[in-house]
Amino acid sequence: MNMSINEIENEIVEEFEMFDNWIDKYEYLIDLGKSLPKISDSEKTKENIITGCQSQVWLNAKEKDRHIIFYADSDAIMTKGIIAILIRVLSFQKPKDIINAKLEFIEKIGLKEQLSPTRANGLVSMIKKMKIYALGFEQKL
Amino acid sequence: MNMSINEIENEIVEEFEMFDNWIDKYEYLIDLGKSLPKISDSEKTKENIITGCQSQVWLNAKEKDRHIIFYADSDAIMTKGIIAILIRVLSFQKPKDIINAKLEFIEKIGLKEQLSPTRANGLVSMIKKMKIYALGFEQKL
Amino acid sequence: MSDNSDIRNMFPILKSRVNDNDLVYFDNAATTQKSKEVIKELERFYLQENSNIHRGVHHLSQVATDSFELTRKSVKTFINSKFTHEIIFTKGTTDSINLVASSLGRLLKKDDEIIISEMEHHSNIVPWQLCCEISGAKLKIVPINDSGELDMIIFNELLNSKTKIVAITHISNSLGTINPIKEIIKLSHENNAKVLIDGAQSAAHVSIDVQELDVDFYCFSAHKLYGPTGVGVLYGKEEILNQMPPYQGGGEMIKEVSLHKTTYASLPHKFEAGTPNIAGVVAFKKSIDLLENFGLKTIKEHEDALLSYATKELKKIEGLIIVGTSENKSGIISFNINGIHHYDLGVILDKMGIAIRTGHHCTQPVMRKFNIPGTARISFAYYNTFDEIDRCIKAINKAKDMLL
Amino acid sequence: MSDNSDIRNMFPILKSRVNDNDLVYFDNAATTQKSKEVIKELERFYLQENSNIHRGVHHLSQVATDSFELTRKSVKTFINSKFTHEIIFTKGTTDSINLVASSLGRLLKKDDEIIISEMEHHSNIVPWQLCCEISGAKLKIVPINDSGELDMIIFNELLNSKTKIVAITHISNSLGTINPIKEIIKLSHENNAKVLIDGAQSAAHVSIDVQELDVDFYCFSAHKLYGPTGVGVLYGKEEILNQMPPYQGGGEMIKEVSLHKTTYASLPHKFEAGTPNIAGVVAFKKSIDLLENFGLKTIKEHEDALLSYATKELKKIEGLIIVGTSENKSGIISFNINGIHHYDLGVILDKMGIAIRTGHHCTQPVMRKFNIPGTARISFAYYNTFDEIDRCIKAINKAKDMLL
Ligand SMILES: Cc1ncc(COP(=O)(O)O)c(C=O)c1O
Ligand SMILES: Cc1ncc(COP(=O)(O)O)c(C=O)c1O
Repeated sequence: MNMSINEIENEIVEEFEMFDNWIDKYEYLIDLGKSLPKISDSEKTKENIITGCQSQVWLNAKEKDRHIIFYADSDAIMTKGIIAILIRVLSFQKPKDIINAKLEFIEKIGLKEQLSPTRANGLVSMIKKMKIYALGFEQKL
Repeated sequence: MNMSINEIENEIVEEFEMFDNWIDKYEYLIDLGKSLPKISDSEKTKENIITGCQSQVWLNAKEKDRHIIFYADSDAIMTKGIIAILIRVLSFQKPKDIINAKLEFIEKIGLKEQLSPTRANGLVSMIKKMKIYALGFEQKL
Repeated sequence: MSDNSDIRNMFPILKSRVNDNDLVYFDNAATTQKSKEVIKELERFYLQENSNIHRGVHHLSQVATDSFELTRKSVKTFINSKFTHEIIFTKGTTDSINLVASSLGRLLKKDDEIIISEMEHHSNIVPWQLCCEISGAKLKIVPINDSGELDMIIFNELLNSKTKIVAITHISNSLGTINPIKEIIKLSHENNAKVLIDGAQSAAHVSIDVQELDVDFYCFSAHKLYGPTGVGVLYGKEEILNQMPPYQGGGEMIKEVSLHKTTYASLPHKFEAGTPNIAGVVAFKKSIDLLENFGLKTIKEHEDALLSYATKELKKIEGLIIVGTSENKSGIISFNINGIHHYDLGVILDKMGIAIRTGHHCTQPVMRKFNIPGTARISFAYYNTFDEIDRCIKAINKAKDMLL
Repeated sequence: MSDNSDIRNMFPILKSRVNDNDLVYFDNAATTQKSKEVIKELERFYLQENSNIHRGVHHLSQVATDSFELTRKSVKTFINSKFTHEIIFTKGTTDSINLVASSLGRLLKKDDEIIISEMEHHSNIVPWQLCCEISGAKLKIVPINDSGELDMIIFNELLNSKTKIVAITHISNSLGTINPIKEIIKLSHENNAKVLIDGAQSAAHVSIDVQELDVDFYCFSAHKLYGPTGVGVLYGKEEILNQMPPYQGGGEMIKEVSLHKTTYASLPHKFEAGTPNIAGVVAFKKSIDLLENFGLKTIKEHEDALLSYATKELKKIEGLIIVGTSENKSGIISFNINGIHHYDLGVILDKMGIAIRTGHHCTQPVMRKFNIPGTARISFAYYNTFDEIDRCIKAINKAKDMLL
């Protein structure tokens, strides 16, 4: 069985506790961003884009054995790093768990400022989109 | 010969120096207003109205022996008092003298606040209208 | 609350001396005074957060945006709208009404009708006249009776299937009448007409619940709510705002601009083109907080008490005629004294430190209805006192002595 | 002026710490910081004069009106207009442009043409698109070359007898280009077209003489001139403003209102419906005073020096591409670094206390022309220093190390 959303969140919080300055934290995010597999141009459609003024995010989801797998890409690397974390937490989880996830780790790892409504393509709209996907699959299942 | 504009101004300044509070001054203005001869309704035309939001002023002028005689009325008594003073200074004068009058007495008698562009139908627009009449007669003469 | 010195202390300007007298400020319907908190917040914003908002990634831009959006949330709660994005920030009530008249006006056709009333402020008349001029729609007028109340029978007669918009003031700024807007909204909706309520004189004086009212548009100005000048609110129902074409074009209100085609941003941005009055909106929150702390129920009680006391005292003055005598009034009293021009009265009261407004109060049709050139108007805010009313009455009597 | 600590002391926010670093504020094209004097004046107004303006006879109303009108006189002198009543106060540049596009637009016919350019801010594009949509007029676009300059040959070709309005920015907010507006105005007038110049990026940086320019309309925002938010200026030639129909309807802008016909007030009131941003306008005077004390010649010299130093230093960074390379530029530098997204750069600079703007800067057509999603933009004000540029360059290099 997979790790639960909560377990992964805790794991991430522990990882981030190791950083004592923003540079290390941001470099880690950048590395995560770089390591996220690219998605093909054909998957970058109008339907799965999260528009904003600053950077573009494409987010896809598939269902496999009643779990959801997320794929995403962005033209900005920091944004990609943030999605990579979200994917790590929410991918391979059940729709219901995704819908109910509180994602309290975000505040704990000091990415709260990313939650500001003003950070275009902030976490908020990505999380929203992920939950909408989950909702869609939940209704189909 | 009539008194000159300057002489009348000085006379008025002396009169006003006698008042040591605003109440006396205002009561005097009110009396002046009351004593100003009314003008007939037929003389209250669109052409001689000075519009504003607070009170209406009608101002007429006639020429007699190269001097101008002003007639005026207003629905507000304070306004009428002020016109009465202006008429006392400028009526029976030559167009040229009216045009050139500096009217420094206004400041001296403490009616300067009436000069504010915001006092509707303030002195400014009345004086302007009187000078425009003078200009008209001057060109005709 | 007869000793409200605590409240008065919050508004430093109330301690002013005017013409060697303590100021009595009875011109609150024109604009209210500002609390220390509002003034301090303006200062704080400019000293600590000033930046342009939305779309900026840097720190100041983030905090400024958050502060700005916090006010939107406050306004949402204050008038209980369903969504935060139903709150559009404008320059003032006039701007809000023009936005609706222009935008909704573009959807009107030649035979459509708009209903306004005889007691509207010019800001709720002229935009509709301009709108009719452009669209060809017709303007219908609800007359008022001798007490200064809407003639609801005629209103009912005017309403018909051609009526597309009803634009009525909640409270008359020259008569003080509180209109039965709930009924107006209900009747209008039964006729499929949309309703805009001009709340300029109400938002600081009675409590507003736009969902309970089921009103389509509600407009007011921050400066009449103890807030800064240059800030207004347009509340509109999401569904209707979404259908409306944009009003102004510019930064913020677009989704994508090409040189030949532009798509528009979602609410509220679609109607907020250009850099808004950021500091003003941020500081506005403090005045909403104030209103909520006082409580609109408490405010209304106090102002009602001032209204009845002042009315009683004014009536004792011989020759004084109150214009606007509805049973259902807010703290606004217009009056004339036989043989005295309102302007003369205003000038003399001012000499005694008492600030009232005189003139037509931007409601010329009301003046025409009562066949008067204008009135003297006293209007109350929460910080006014019974003592101030006594001083005002004394001053009116003195002025009467001088003028008659 | 390499030590400008005197000037920096006038702007308290410049001493802020952001993310444990001293703030470097390089986002001046979005909005400038405010001087102590401007902030104090807002406070003073609310503490001593606050009142609604025009038409009030009481003391506060008089002094508030006088203060308000004093700013109008200052603006007149500042841009050397012929008459004080040619200065209309609006909410901002966007509001000013919309006013003209909407009002003048009502006089346009189907075959008329409007010329704008590819480098316009959305606020000088969308209002004209809306105007064309309503009037049926056609929008013509002057393209820009690879340096980010207007193609004057094509401009000349586009001008013809159908051209009614030419609306061009004085200085591009994303490219920094200073346009040859004097020539544009001359050529347009030879074709009987009216010219609106968007001065949002120029009024605080180059000296403006509207009579010498012979421009028909000139627009700018106080908040980009060290002044308060929510205040804009529309300069228009008296004769043209007089011919234009009113934009918004409401209080102030009328001469006489009846329920079926309204006549309008004279300039400037005809275009100033409703209660304006009184405190903002009053405080705006302090920022004009400041600009005049500094002197626009001195300001320009300093900002030009910052521009050339920063340009030189930026060019040393490998892979950095400056977007907008005209010979004739104002203190605005847009750039990209190969392989780095502007957003990432902005976020990391912010962590080092450096506030720059990133994105399309409300000029999407410019981004499309250069085939980029956006840029990082540094923009200067008079209070910026060479030292700040050094810190910024260091930070860019650090960010590059992290991101590549
Ligand atoms: C060239 C240009 N025009 C217009 C505007 C719009 O100004 P405001 O947002 O103050 O209305 C801006 C401001 O970003 C600008 O840079
Ligand atoms: C009833 C009413 N409507 C509209 C307005 C216009 O408000 P503003 O001048 O703030 O736009 C006022 C203000 O005088 C008013 O009293």
